[in-house]
Amino acid sequence: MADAKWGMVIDVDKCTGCQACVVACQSENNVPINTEDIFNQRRAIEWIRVERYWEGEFPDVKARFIPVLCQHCDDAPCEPVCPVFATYHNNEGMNVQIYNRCIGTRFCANNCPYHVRYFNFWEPEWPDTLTHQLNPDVTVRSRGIMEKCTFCVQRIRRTSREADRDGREIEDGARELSPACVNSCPTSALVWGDFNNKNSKVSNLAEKEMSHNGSHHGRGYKMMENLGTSPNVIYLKKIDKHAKETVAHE
Amino acid sequence: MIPGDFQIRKPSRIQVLILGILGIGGLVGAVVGLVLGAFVITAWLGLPLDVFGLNEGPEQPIAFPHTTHVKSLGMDCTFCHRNVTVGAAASVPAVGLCMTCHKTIGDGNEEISKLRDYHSSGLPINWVRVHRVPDHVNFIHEPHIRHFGEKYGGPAGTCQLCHGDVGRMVKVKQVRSLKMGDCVDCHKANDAPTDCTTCHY
Amino acid sequence: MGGSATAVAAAACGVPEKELLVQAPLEMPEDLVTGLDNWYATIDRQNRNGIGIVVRVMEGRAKKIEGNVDYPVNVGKHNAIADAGVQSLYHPDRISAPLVRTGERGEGNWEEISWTDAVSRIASRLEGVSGEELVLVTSPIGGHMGSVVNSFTDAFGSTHLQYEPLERTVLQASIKNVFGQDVMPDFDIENAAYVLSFGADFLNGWVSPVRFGRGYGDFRHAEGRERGTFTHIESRLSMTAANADDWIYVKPGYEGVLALSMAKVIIDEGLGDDAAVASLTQNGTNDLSQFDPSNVSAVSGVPAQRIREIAHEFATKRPAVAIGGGSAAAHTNGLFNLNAVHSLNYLVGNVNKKGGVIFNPMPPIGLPVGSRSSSFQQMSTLSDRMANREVKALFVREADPFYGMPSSSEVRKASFGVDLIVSFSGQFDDTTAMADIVLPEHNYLEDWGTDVPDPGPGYQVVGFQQPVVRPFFENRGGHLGTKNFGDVLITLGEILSNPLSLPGDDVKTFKDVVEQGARSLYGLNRGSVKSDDFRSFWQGVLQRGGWWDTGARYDGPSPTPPALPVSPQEPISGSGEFALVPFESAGLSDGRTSDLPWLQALPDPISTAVWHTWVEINNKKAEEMDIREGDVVEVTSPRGSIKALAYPHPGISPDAVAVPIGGGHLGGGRYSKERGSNVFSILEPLTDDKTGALAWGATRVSLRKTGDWVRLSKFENTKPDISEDTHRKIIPLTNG
Amino acid sequence: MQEHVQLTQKQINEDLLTSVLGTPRWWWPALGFFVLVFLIGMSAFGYMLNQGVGVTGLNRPVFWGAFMVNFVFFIGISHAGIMISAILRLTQAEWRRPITRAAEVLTVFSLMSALMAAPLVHVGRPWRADLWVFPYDFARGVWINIRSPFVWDPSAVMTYLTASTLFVLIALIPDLAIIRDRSTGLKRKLYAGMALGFRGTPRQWKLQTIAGILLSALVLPVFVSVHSIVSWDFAVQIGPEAWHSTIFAPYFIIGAIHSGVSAVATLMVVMVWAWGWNKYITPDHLDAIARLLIIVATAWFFFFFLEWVFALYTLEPAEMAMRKLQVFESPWSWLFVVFLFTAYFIPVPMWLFRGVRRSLFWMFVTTILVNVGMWLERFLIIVPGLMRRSEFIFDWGSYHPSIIELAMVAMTFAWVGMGMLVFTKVFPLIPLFDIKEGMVGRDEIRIGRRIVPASIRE
Repeated sequence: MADAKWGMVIDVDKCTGCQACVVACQSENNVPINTEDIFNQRRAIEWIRVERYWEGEFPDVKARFIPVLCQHCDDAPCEPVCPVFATYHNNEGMNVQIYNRCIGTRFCANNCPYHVRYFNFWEPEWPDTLTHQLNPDVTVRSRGIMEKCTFCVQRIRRTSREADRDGREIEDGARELSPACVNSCPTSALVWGDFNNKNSKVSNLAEKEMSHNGSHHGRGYKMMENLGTSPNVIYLKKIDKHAKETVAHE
Repeated sequence: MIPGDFQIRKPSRIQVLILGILGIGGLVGAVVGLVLGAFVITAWLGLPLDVFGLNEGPEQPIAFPHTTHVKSLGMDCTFCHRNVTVGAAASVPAVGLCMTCHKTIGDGNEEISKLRDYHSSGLPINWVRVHRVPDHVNFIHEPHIRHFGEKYGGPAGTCQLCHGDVGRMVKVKQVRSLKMGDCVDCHKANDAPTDCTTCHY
Repeated sequence: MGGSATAVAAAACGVPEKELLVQAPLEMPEDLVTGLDNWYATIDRQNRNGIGIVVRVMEGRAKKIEGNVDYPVNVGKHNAIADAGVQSLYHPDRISAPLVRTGERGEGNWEEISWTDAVSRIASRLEGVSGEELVLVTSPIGGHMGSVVNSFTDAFGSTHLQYEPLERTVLQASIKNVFGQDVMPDFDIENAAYVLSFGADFLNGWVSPVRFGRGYGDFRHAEGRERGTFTHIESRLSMTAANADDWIYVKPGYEGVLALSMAKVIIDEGLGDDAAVASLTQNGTNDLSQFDPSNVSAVSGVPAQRIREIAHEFATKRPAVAIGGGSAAAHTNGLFNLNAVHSLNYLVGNVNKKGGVIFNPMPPIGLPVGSRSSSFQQMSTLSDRMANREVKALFVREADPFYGMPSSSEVRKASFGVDLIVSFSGQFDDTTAMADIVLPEHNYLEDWGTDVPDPGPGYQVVGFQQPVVRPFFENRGGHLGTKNFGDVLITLGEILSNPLSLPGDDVKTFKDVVEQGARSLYGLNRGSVKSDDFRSFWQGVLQRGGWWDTGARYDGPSPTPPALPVSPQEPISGSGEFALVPFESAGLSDGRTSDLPWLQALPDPISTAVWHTWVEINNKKAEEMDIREGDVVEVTSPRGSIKALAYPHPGISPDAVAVPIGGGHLGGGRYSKERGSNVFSILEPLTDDKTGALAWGATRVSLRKTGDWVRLSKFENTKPDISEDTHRKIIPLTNG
Repeated sequence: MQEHVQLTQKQINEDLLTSVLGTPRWWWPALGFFVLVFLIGMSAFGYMLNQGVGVTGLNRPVFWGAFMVNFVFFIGISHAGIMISAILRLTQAEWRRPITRAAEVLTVFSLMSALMAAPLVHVGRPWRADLWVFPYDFARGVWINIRSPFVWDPSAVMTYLTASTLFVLIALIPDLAIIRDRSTGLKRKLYAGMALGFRGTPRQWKLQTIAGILLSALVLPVFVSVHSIVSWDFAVQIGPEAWHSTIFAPYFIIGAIHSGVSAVATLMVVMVWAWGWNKYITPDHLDAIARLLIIVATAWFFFFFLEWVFALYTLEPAEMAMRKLQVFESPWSWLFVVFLFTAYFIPVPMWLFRGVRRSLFWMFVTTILVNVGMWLERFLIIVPGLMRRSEFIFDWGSYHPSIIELAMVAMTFAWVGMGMLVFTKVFPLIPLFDIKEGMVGRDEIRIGRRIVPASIRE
């Protein structure tokens, strides 16, 4: 899988804000339970979160949803600032976070324009019985370290290893490979795959929706592209029949 | 300078010499000591007890003789550690597996009667772990066996690369540090991926 | 010596002792390979409408739930509630053994007893109790559990009420009235070009959100189709409304006249199907003139021009589908509203067609449908009977009427008139807290079962539920732990020498019933799993999570459109400044999933609030009343008052307030007990006059600031500013 | 401009060794107070180690707070030492003599405080901070990321700490020799060791002087780099608005000098009050440092102004939102007003008056104000910048330090106080030899009709 470049295409026009991805992620990745106190302290951890923005006043009011997760930027601002290489870009196009290396300077979190890095302010706690649910493939993070979306790298590892063992090919969009959020999304707003595979769904979407040589002929945009982070997550613009066209990067 | 500010004699040449030698010697000594200390500490972190010659392997609830089974009987490692070619853990055999032979073999042996006691009482055997990697390391036996198996002809030849010649050990002990540096060196030598997410996620 | 030294050294470094041990089990189960996972297909029971799921099991523990790709209802998709099922399995407050009450009822003093003891105690208490005096209250049950319960009630002659707080009685009655169908039809959103929805929050909680969510995705963007247009009409900006192209605010209870007004526009402009128009208007004898948009505009609050526009769009963008439900049905004129809404479908000729309303066939092998709920009327009759000591024994399973019924405190009081209350819940919900004997049933991940999805996908489907893990409390021994509900009923029947009529001679347990059902399906020799022998059929069904036959579609007659309900009914509601709109938040459903921490911590899509009960109020109105976010507000109806935290936002009308359902449990474990307020408790017991359904949207309330302030836990920013993406750097828009 | 108070060398020895050879009555209580605050802070730190960073007020997105403010603040304070010692020595400013050592010692202890604030208590897992500060990890084969300003930080700070410690030590040698000769027993042996056999021979004097000058010259680049690097901790970030500014390095350095020199002025006043060294630290000295401060403060204000010009010139909406928050929204608005007045608008106009410049009390008050203001300045840069009202308005959050955090902030201040007190007990805080040298340099003789200095500087 070393020649892959994983990425996601998120169709904002399909996202209903149902939060299925949020729980799917928490369940897969042993994200600690966000208690009421943790919300009040503004330390809740949601590797993928759904943001809601208001527009207008009653009765002409719109609420718009957008799922935000680690953009796995090619030029990630978080990577150069980590003093110990706890976060870096790997050869699969992913921005990875190595928990055991992390010392918790929180420099990366400050420098992330997408606010998708989360810090473990407390030791995560589960009641005894709930620990049976924890995914053994994912490290339970201790306090004092950063964590963030990994594109469910544990699934990539397990699936490619088992495919190697059994000598089979992995199809594009295979469920055992896809991140938990993508599998859960009821409206298929999230599509995930390999940008290096020219036949993958994400490549086709990128080809169709992104601008090429300056001609913009689709809905594709990258979030806050003006910062030069070159994310590996492509968003497809929300369609509002009453809206005037706006451009993501001014 | 008022007279009497400094009331010290000029040291003699020999004193200066001694002080100089002592000073330089002390500095060199400190550096050497630090380096040695660093090595000892690293070694201690690697294999704690080996440094002091104490590593003889833990006492097990049943003194299982690998020597008999592997060396004398020539059993393959995978006969008991079956999971090693499929998954993460090598796994210890179920008591039932032992009993396939030991129902009949080994009457009168104290250790085997212990085994039979376990089997009849239905309690699991709590073996003492010899090799352990921390939680944040996802070590999977299977790809290692697969890789080296191709090189050394099957799983049997590959186990000893990390575990030493278990067949000759009365008590199984850890022979490699199995610290990250150990893993990384081996991965480099074998062209295995050294991306951190190979093991850490 | 070396071993102990290592142990000491390791202990000093903080390695837990268990990590220094490797247990060699006695015998290794075949499929248990350390570190390898298996995915087992089963049925989700957390959602009100069962969806097919696969569960990842490692070393005997369920780890993750995902949608079953094969299952026709959800095709691999699931939602947050389904995902949180693993937490209900490993919930720290699950009941692990039969309990008998030791103190006064409701005091919460329990003693563990063995199953045999518990069952014999119940049996002895049931002696001399006539069938009428034994009442069974369950959630709507379909599939084989439904037939077992039916044979139990048949054997004892007892009453069976299928209770859920947000009942579907009105919807089912309307479907029967308008389409003549006994089972819910499927609304084929994915193929529709235009969706017009009245009050049905179908992306969030209504009927089958996963199925509709899947359809919605395709409706927006899919290969080979134009993007569909969606207009939602509701009194609150629900999650579904937020996703519509246009959200139209309508005064609560006036959905019906609005729909009729649209019908009038379509008929007047000659846009409707002629045959349908003739039938709907009884060949023009039905006078629709009173529904002229200009008249309706005044009562419904929707501008006449908008009514004409929407009617026009609805009639011209075909295929179009009109869906009614949710808050539109929750008024005293609920059935009128839904009849009017669903009649619109005839005008655009989409009935039993692709992209419209697709009828479902009756389930195969005579299985009961899973969502026949009893009306609130029947439940309040039960409450009266309980108060009058006419009920001697009450069995409650998976239902929580003491939480979900309006004026629940009175119902709870009435329960003191019952001699014996037996709860089968595995969790201390509000009803279980009042029980005399608790017989905890298996979690659905440990249990057998079948499910008939309602609505189905347009063809016959039977979902199969299998235990994906061994019962969690198995290690407590056979006399303690949990058991299957059906098995308990069968045992009770045997002990009271009133044996249940089970299908087949050697059918002894509920699992046998399920297997026997599979045998009947095998006998049909059609559908998704075909094989030569029953064993492999059985395995195939379990592997795929069910059986379905895409060919077995509705083949009944096409219904003739009934006359439009032309005598308008005004919704009746109490007095009070605000209309109260109770709604299902994303995670808590109708209160049944409040005990799961993931779902309590799940930000509500609109307010992003968590762990609390809040009251949504228009931001301008709140400013007028000097209410800020987090102000503790007393919401008072004639039936009582609750406290909730104010959340002002622009998505609600100034004359309505909305309160999420799911807070204020008196029981239910550490994550839900006494958390927030129960909005059901202040609902007026008004009913829809035709069906007797609870008009849960008809209560009016007044607000009062208490002066206290509590931080409203939520995911968005701390300040009560409105989050607005001013520069469109986050969500750029395009007009398509 | 300097008054002529000629003191005998004996007098100088007696006066300036009071702190070492005698113990004033207030010394033990003062030390006790600082130790107590320090211990409270350490227990707070222990509590944090036990519980996690959750005990602070930090949250998402305000990941840095009082600790980082403190780090920048103490690095700023530490700039006094080099400013006074190196620059004034190289420019041969005569009035530096009595305050060089105090300034250098302040540098050393505030650098230690800075290290305490940032790598130690700041990180989530302090027990692994060695990976950052001493990153030579042979066992794992993973090294440090030299692209990170957090790697430049420790190297710059450590270099600076080494240089300033050397500075202090070299200047101490003649004074240690004096104490050695005035003590007996074990004490004498200890001082003898530290004095490295200094006997006041011309060659020793020469070496000592050259070492001082050389160090002054060599340390200047470090002086510039340390705070530049600290500013790059912020300036390399694209995330928070208003941080990625090219002006940051000089702006931080001049701000550091502002607060550092003010701190030295405060210290001078305290020294006079504590040991009555008014013969050595005269109003002339205060006057001189206040004049210097006027220049420094105004230069700093110019950079502060420039930063705003840059912000207002581009009118980037995100940055403007952040600036609006910084200036117009409570509580930042009143913190901003307090900052502006304490850091500039109160002290600088006051220093324009000769009476203020020469008054111990007023100099104490104004310089303390400057440092209050400068602490707030860093707070106002770091916290509102991180609150990020700008783009992801959806999850911006506020921050206020918790009690535990404040205890640790107090700990770093107490460390400086404690260090200074202990230092004065062991070493003279005013360099005896330097004063004497000044006295000699001040001797004048009449040659013909002209009065010329008696000695010529080397």
